[in-house]
Amino acid sequence: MELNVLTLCYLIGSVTFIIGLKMLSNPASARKGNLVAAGGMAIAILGTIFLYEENGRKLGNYGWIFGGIAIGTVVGFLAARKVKMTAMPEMVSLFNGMGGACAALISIVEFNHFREPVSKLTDFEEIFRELHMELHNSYSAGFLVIILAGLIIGSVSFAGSMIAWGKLNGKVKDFSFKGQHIFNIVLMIAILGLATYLVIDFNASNAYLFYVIFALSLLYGIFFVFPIGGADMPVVISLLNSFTGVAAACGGFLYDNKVMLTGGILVGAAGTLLTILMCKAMNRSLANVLIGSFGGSKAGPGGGGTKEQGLYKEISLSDTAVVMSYASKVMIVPGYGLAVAQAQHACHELEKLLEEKGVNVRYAIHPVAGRMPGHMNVLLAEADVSYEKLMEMEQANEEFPTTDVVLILGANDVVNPAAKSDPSSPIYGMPILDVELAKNVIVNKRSMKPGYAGIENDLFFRPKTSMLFGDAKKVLQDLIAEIKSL
Amino acid sequence: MELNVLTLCYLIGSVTFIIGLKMLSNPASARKGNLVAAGGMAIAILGTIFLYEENGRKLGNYGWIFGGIAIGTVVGFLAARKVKMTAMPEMVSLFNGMGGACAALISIVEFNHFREPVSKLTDFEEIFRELHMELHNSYSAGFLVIILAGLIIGSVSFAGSMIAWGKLNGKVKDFSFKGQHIFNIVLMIAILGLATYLVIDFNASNAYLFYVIFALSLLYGIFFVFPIGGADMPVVISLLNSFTGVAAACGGFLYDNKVMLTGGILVGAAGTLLTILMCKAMNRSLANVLIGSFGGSKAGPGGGGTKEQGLYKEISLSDTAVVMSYASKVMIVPGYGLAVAQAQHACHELEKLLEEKGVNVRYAIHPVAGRMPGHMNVLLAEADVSYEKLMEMEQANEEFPTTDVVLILGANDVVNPAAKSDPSSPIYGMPILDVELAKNVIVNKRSMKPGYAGIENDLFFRPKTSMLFGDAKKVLQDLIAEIKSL
Amino acid sequence: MNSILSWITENQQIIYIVILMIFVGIEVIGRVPSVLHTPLMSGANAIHGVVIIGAIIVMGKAEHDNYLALILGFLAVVLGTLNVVGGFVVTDRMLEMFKKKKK
Amino acid sequence: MNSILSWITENQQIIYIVILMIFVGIEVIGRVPSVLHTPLMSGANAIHGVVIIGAIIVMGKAEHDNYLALILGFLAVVLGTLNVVGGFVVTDRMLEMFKKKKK
Ligand SMILES: NC(=O)c1ccc[n+]([C@@H]2O[C@H](COP(=O)([O-])OP(=O)(O)OC[C@H]3O[C@@H](n4cnc5c(N)ncnc54)[C@H](OP(=O)(O)O)[C@@H]3O)[C@@H](O)[C@H]2O)c1
Ligand SMILES: NC(=O)c1ccc[n+]([C@@H]2O[C@H](COP(=O)([O-])OP(=O)(O)OC[C@H]3O[C@@H](n4cnc5c(N)ncnc54)[C@H](OP(=O)(O)O)[C@@H]3O)[C@@H](O)[C@H]2O)c1
Repeated sequence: MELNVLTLCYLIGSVTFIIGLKMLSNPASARKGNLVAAGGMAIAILGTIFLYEENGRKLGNYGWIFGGIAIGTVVGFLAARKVKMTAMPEMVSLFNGMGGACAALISIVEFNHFREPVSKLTDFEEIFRELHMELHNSYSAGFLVIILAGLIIGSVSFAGSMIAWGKLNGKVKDFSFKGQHIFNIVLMIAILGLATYLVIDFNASNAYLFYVIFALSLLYGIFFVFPIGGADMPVVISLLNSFTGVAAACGGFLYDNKVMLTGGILVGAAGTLLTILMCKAMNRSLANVLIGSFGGSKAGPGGGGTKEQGLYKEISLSDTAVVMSYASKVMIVPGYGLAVAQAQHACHELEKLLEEKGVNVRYAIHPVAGRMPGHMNVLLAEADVSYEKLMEMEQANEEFPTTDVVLILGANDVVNPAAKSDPSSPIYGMPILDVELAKNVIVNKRSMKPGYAGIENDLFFRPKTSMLFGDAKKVLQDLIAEIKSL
Repeated sequence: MELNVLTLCYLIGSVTFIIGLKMLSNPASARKGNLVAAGGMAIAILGTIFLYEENGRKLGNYGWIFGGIAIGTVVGFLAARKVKMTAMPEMVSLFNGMGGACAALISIVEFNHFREPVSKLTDFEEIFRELHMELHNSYSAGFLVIILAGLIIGSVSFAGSMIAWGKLNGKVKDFSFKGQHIFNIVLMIAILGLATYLVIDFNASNAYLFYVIFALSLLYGIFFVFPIGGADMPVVISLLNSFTGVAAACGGFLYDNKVMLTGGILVGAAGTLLTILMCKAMNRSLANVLIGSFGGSKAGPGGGGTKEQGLYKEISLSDTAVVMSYASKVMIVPGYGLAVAQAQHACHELEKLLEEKGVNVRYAIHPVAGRMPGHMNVLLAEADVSYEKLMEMEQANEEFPTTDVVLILGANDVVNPAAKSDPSSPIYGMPILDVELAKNVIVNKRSMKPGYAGIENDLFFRPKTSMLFGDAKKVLQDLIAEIKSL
Repeated sequence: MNSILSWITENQQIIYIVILMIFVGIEVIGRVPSVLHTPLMSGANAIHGVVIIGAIIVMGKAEHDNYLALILGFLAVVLGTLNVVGGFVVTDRMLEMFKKKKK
Repeated sequence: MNSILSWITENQQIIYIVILMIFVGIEVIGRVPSVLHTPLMSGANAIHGVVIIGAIIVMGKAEHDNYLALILGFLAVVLGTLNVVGGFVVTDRMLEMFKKKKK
């Protein structure tokens, strides 16, 4: 009876995951979707704790279980609540790592249940039969395969996520050595080789290999993420995310548990697609991201490959102040630089000031401005800019022709005309913000250095454009002072 | 071994159905998708014929099987090849009916296998055990439920499709009597009641009820479709289509056959959604279609509720000829009337004639023009108008402002401005072709009678509009003569 | 109630398959443009012709003296084949006109 | 080969479930706008926290003298919970900013 109720709980869980994910992919319903999935998760977990039984035996160690859950809940909740909005990708990466580790630990424990018989009796066939009944007739070789899969994928996901986390909060620097990729491939082959060997002929004497595989997997996770450019971490996290999903699914096979299975596969599939979509949005291929063709090498200030060309004209703060306060419509194009300078609050202040002067101010948000999708939305939301003022690319491009001044704050690639004109450019084909449709374009950045893609930007040399050098925050503050003093 | 191969065949079948359907929903891949699904179907069928076995016994009666398949193939192929493009919906309805009948027949045969033991021994428990093994441990009550479900749904789908077919080719006239809907509901309750009774206590004496249910189901199918307006048949067919899907799925339960199960459910779900999408496209609710609020009553010429209002101006053939041949850009808006008049060839001729005179001619295709989605595409394709000349609604609406003359051939609702302006109108909210953006609008129809929705059309009374009365085919032929004689 | 629950447990795999299939069916055609409604309907119509497999099984299992089964089964096979073959062919013809479609 | 086939037959239900789930996973997020990529990723991240169920089972089955199992299991439960709770909470916070979205 109770087991039957449990089945129902799991069924509900699986369905809510699907529905939740569906709702999550639509702005209108996203937030509810998250709650739906959470609800399903709660049902599945509680069901397991109170209803699960294996050949008639219920679960024990409630003390430990509730203790663990309590700790996890408190810590997780606080961490998630406290974290600054702009640091959320790190958080996601961290939590993803936890999931991976969890999967790996499960494998380790189950492995020790599994080997015990071996250490006693060497006859393989013997335990074979034992397990046969014990493990919902999944037969031992298959059983070992699943354990190993869970271990390897889980560990890679864990180690990788930790590095990604480190990179995002700047603790870990990009790093790669010659032949890195070959090294990784060799590592992977070694892991798979050992695993196969273990499955084919497993006995007490080579059981230790299991831990070797564990170690190598962690190593692989580290070196897999190391060479990838810090800016590409969102993509990497999404990929590791789907890995963890698969690891969870392994658990589903292990315990013949449908909700783990379906939930895991669901995330595995959706995560993979999502990763690809993310790459598409910056129009690059996944391979290109992983090999880190430019993400790694040229990203950020000091990026190479910038050849000076043509002339650009600068504009003074006071002129900027005048132009903007007498404009009737101003569009602000925020970019990665705004995030680096943490200038969102100053920016919001400028906006309010101009609005008071009767200037109509809007923000033009490029989908991949910044370093994660929605980065700018998060950033400006933090400085509570009202959502109505944010325009998506399509809208914005319709607005520019009627705009007097476009103020570009630390954005570069997303306004680079090369994406439309120059087929040889690495960002060719990426939709951009057509700022040149506006009457004047003012660009704020610290230098003529290129942006993420590490390429020259013609826009800066166009007649309509004038440069306003300096750190975004500083510049905005001075600008505000200027306008006030007009 | 062979059984295992069969499982694989079925797996492949199921997957190809999904992929095929997915490809079918995208113009670029639709045709390939159809072939993919067909391929999967072939694999599944051949697999069944040669590999299927039940408790060790292979299938027999190959003569009959191949005979039946041969006949079905030849007839089906020829019928599908010969049918006029505009008569295709009828065909689909016919084939759908065949599927429903097939499902019903299966149920009847299985029922007779099922009852035999009963007639011999009265002890219910006895056969219970028999079946238990025989029927892949689906237990007899459940077994009976499935048989009945297959019977009922299959028969309804069969009878309904036949009526729909009759209506589309004009053999069956719309017909309904007072309290029709109550009658249907009672019928449905009777069917379900009998079925439940049969399941709860089944014995030799009440076995005949099975056939009563069969008869009632056929009756229900007939009266379910009868009152619905002929114009709404595409929607009805789509609905019956999903019914048949479910009936097929019942077969899947019956034989614990995954490809029947998945295929059937897939069509059941997709068909239901498709039905709803179709209604949305004409923006009506499914309920509204089934109760036939206006679809049935007011459709077609003679439709009521038309109050004369304002004045309209007519235009002579010769004037039309002049206006059009000296225009630089003409848009033709085909509608249901063009199909009724079978004037597609004349229309194509006019187009060619004008093109020779250097006039740029295009067709503006409204998604729900005519009586089935894509009706106009089919119609014009039959008169081999090149696909490039057909513009979808969005494109067309962009073109109108630069158009000199819009020639409306038997279209009405799809150009009715009330859909935009008058919230009380039944078609309010349906996107329409904004013909009024063009310089001149010439409307050809036989009278001032309303169209499908049975509502007045302001457009005819607007200053830009002039009416050109007469049967579309006749008018076009005369027009062509006129233009030639210029 | 109790029996329903145990029924669910016994058939949970099938139930999962059915539920997931429903999701797939709905999601997969979610983006269909209305001009494709008719061909799509026709294609789906052909797919449920898979019911013919049931007919073949019935036919193949029928004993040689069981004329009812033989005749009905035969009929079922014919009708099923009509559904399948006719369905796919009609759909293909409908879609011919989209071939020049530049997406 | 032969063994693979029989394996497929034995586990065909599971295989169907997995395959269908993959289709669902792909179809269900097919239409996501790029601004939702990050919250969606975060939401999916929370969902795979379902792995905690495995941790609970491990924990609950551990004998009282089997300290390895107890400790690792405990750790697993903690980490799993972190994944679940943290995941959903972060996602919710990310999505707060969409609430005014007038779509
Ligand atoms: N959104 C995503 O999901 C995502 C993920 C990964 C990668 N990307 C990529 O990231 C790029 C985003 O484009 P973007 O235009 O937003 O950024 P960007 O192209 O990277 O340009 C940022 C610019 O900001 C300037 N900057 C840096 N620090 C600054 C400061 N403190 N004050 C003022 N300016 C400063 C830099 O120039 P100076 O050094 O001269 O100041 C740099 O040129 C795209 O190429 C996109 O493909 C996006
Ligand atoms: N496409 C679909 O899937 C579908 C399915 C079901 C219903 N519908 C509905 O059907 C309607 C389609 O709109 P529509 O504008 O194409 O057609 P309509 O609104 O039904 O109008 C057709 C017009 O053609 C005229 N006509 C009839 N026979 C003619 C002939 N021989 N020569 C010239 N004119 C003739 C009729 O006026 P006279 O009698 O004065 O000649 C009638 O007003 C929409 O309301 C749509 O919702 C569409």
